[in-house]
Amino acid sequence: MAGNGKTRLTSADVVAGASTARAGKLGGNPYLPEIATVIKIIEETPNIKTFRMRFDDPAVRADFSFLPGQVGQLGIFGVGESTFAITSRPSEKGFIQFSVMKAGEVTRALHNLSEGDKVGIRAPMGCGFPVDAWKGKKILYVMGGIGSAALKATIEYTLEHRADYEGISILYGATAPQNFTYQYDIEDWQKRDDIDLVLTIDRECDGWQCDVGLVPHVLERMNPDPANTIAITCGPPIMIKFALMSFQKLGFTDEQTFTTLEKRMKCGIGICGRCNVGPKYVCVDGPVFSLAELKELPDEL
Amino acid sequence: MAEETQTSQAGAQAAGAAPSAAPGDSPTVGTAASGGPRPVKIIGIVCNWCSYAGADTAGVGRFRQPANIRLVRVPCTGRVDPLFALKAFEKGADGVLISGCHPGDCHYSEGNYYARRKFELLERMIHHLGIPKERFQWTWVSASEGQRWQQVVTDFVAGVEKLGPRKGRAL
Amino acid sequence: MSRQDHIREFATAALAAGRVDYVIGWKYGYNQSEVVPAFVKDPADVDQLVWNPLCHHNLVTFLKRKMPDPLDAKIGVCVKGCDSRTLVALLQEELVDKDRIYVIGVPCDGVVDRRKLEKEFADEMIHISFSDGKVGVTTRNGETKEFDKDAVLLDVCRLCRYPNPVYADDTAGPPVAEPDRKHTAPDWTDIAEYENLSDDDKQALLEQIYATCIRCFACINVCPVCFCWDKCVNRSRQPELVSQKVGPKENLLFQMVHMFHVAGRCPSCGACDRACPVEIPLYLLHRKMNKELYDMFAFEPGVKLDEKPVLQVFDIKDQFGE
Amino acid sequence: MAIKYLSGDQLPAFLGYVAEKARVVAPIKSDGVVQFQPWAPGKDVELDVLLAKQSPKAFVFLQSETYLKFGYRMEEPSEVTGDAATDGAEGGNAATEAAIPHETVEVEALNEASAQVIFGLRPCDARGFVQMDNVFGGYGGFYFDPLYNARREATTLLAVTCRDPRSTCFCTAIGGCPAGREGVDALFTQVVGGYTVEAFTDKGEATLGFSALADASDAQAGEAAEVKVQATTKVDVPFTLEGIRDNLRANFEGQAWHDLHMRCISCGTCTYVCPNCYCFNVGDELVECAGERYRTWDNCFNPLYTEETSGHNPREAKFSRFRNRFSHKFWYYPDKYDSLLCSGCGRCIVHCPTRIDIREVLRVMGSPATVAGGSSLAAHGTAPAPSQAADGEET
Repeated sequence: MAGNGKTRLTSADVVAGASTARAGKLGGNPYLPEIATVIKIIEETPNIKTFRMRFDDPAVRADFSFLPGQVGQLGIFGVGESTFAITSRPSEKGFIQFSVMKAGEVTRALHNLSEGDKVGIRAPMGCGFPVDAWKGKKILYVMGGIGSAALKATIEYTLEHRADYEGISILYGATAPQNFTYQYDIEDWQKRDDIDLVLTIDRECDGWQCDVGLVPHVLERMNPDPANTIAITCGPPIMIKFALMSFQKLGFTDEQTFTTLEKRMKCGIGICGRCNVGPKYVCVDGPVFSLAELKELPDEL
Repeated sequence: MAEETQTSQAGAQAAGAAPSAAPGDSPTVGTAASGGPRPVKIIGIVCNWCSYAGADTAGVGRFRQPANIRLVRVPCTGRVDPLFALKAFEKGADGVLISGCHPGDCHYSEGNYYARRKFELLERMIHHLGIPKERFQWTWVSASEGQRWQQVVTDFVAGVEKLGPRKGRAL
Repeated sequence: MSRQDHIREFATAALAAGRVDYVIGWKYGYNQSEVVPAFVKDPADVDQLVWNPLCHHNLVTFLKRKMPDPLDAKIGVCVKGCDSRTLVALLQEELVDKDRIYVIGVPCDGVVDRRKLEKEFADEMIHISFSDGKVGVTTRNGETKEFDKDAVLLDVCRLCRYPNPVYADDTAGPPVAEPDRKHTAPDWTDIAEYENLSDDDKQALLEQIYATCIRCFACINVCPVCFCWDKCVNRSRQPELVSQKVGPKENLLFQMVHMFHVAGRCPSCGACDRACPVEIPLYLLHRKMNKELYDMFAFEPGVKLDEKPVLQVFDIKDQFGE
Repeated sequence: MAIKYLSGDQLPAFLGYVAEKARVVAPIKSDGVVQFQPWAPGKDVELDVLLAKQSPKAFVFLQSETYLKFGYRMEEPSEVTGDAATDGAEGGNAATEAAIPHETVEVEALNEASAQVIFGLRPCDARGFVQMDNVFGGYGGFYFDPLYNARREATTLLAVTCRDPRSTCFCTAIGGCPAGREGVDALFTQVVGGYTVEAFTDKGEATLGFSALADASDAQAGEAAEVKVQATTKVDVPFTLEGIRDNLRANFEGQAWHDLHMRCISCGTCTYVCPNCYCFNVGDELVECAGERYRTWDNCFNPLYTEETSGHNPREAKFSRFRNRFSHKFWYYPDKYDSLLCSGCGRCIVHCPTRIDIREVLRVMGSPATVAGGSSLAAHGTAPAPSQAADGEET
């Protein structure tokens, strides 16, 4: 894909000391994070927090934009960086937001942050969802656990441009009621009549009003009509795997089915090598892939 | 696996402790003030039950001792990985002192029996790396031996001070 | 019947009987001057297997966790004396399942140091042959030279105390003459020169040596007794005990992690020295370690199956630290 | 440009001349090992040994390199007030923020490069830089790596024709040549009594102002041409790379990967001696309030290279890491940059602790899908492809 372009840059094309957020993709130093301040921390679940950050540089703050589905590297100087999906709304200016599950070295340090602390952000990275190409279609989101973070911006975008899409359905599963992220949004979604929202938990529990069952099973019970529909899924690898199978069973074609991948990443810009799935780098060629694209790739997920 | 992780975590503490003893951190007894060589930095790795308590006893008893030493507390000398001492040297420590319960007194019965084999080998290997014997010592100090702790630390620091700060070399 | 014939015979029998999924031996590499590990799955391929003084690889490496393919394979393995000691060291700690291996012991007269030969030529060696204690080398441009085998042996082989495998299911031919271990202590003269250096000179030399290390992990991965190679603390980020940065200090610490990990298991087979692509003399460290362990405990790693590595046990009567 | 001649005994003087303006790096033998090292007068350049242990890539793509420095400090409340005031109420709690002193961080990007001339590398080494240039160069819309490029632009490559290629050389199979020009700024060819010198670029030309350089005679130029032809015919090409990309794709699940990887010990030697391999890792270090972010070489044989926080590792099995290296060089990279990621120097064969022969791997896996079997693949715990998974669901 990108290999045939003949743009050759030299160091003279690079704006000295500027990050890519400031100087644009090809003119900036892609390794230089923009410094941002944590302005709000939302505790989503016992092990997931959402961090809202404001870029310290007013120019970056004003110019920053991204596409739904794009990711960013969020890091703490002295600890390291990790890749997360951007969970703010593309139209919201002035801040950028990530949801982080406590798991490893960087995420643990992130969870120890307080409001006012400084972080480094390199964003946006990767490709977003082709939301423009989907205009006039029904969109079906199928997500589990922290997978909601990867789809959050896209859901918000399609809701904001609700008139452009024929329908929006969301199937969201978690292991238990307290493990749903964005509960404040879910309340909003439940109130709206232009969203089909199905919530499910893995095992029955007291006071739970909605569905019970694993996401792929509930999906098959929902039996959505594939006609003019785009199916997007994200969640734990095992859930994605079975959800993709369910989509096939329900008659969705590979071109109609999308997911977003996660890999260990370091540079985030297609150089350091580790996030490849066959010839594609998840950081620059993804993280969004259609199932048709995935099937072209070697099975090394 | 889990055990390995634990080992590593306390190692990080040990590692973290070494650089924290930065030059000019605190005034030290018996070293030259401004203009002279920087004070020596020494890492002490002590077990919780005996030597740490022994150092405490020394403190409570107000036994005068050099302030060049930074202590890293570990549950037991049996938990001390040779890597801790090597890491301390790598990060610029001028001396490393390891101390625990006397043989037979280990809080966990036998930790220090394993440890002393490791320490003996470690000591010989450290010397093999060209680090003088005076810069590494391991010994036993019990919780009640405040005075012995004072003696051990004073002697050890004096030995290291005689050699002065290490110059940046391999390890 | 030559030892090579014995090896082929044992391999054929084990494969034919289904006792093993594959046999690890040695075969010629891309030319006749190099021997490489061979993995024979088909009895028809056993003729690849060779035995000669180029067979330096310690094949026990391929029994380590995560090395076999499939992971639960039943494996036949050829071992020389030193190799067998590393195998015993693994067996002592049950790091290899005894029931899944079949061991062909190969009594060994010493392995030649290919790097010593290499340095005798500007050109590339393409053929090495052996006869009557002589080593004949031919280069690509047709130059030939003959060496006394004794002069080009690996240094560790000259000091070898266990030329015959200490553990084997079958042995390829009669044992070779053994040194009288009861009455002679190990010879550590190979590190004497280094040991006699002053502290400053030691540090200076180590600094120079370890500046060239590229942290490729060949020493660790090839080491038969460094069994957690795939989860090495040298690579751990959480916490980061060993910096990933490359420099003499970091590299020496990296190597010391390896050394202390194998203390009591390492019989100084020298696999790490031979694997190092930049020819770092690792023996300076592991031979010293073994010297001190012998001095402290009269202990030689990997000799008796029912023994434990000396740092994993203790004796109340130990006299250290008094 | 005219072919020049440098007499052999003038080589040190020539290097001395070059060293006036730039650091000179050359293959130098110490303790019997030939490595690229900074050259200084008095050091002998070793050109008889064909290849230094490692390619000179480490002088452009450093094995470890600090690229950010940062420091934390406490910010006085008064300063925050000014800063927060401009933001208005956006932060929500600007007033409280202003009252408390809090930590702020200052970050500086490092990017140092000074002129250097690498002398005595071989055309395959130079070609390695060209292939890495694609990756680091923002080529085809990818990101531009300022660290590599600053150093690369400041580097001049003075290559020496391989007079006597080794049996492990296969540059011609990859489209190179013992006297190749790709990436070479000036080429030296050993002839009787010295070297012929040809500059191919302005950078190369700029190093040739040395007074003892004469125009080469016709006989010398003719000899050099003959040396090049001779050397090229000496390189064995034991396999074809036609259709390699498609064949690797077809053989991806081939059983033969399992046979070929057996003696691999999954170290990184082949990648670290390689002139083309470029993967790296990133690390942070912090001591008290000051720290740095650095990158170091990494390689796809590192078992932790792809291990994710969850513990899931897409390339957990040794064979899959082995497969990745060759697939990357001859399939993944070509897909992106229309060129192979190998220059045929053969270092990976010679320095591999178990002498794994990349030519053998290419011979087997690069031939049309003769070996696809994949019977034991299921045993290695990779998730089945979605299509297979669907089949599995039905049964």
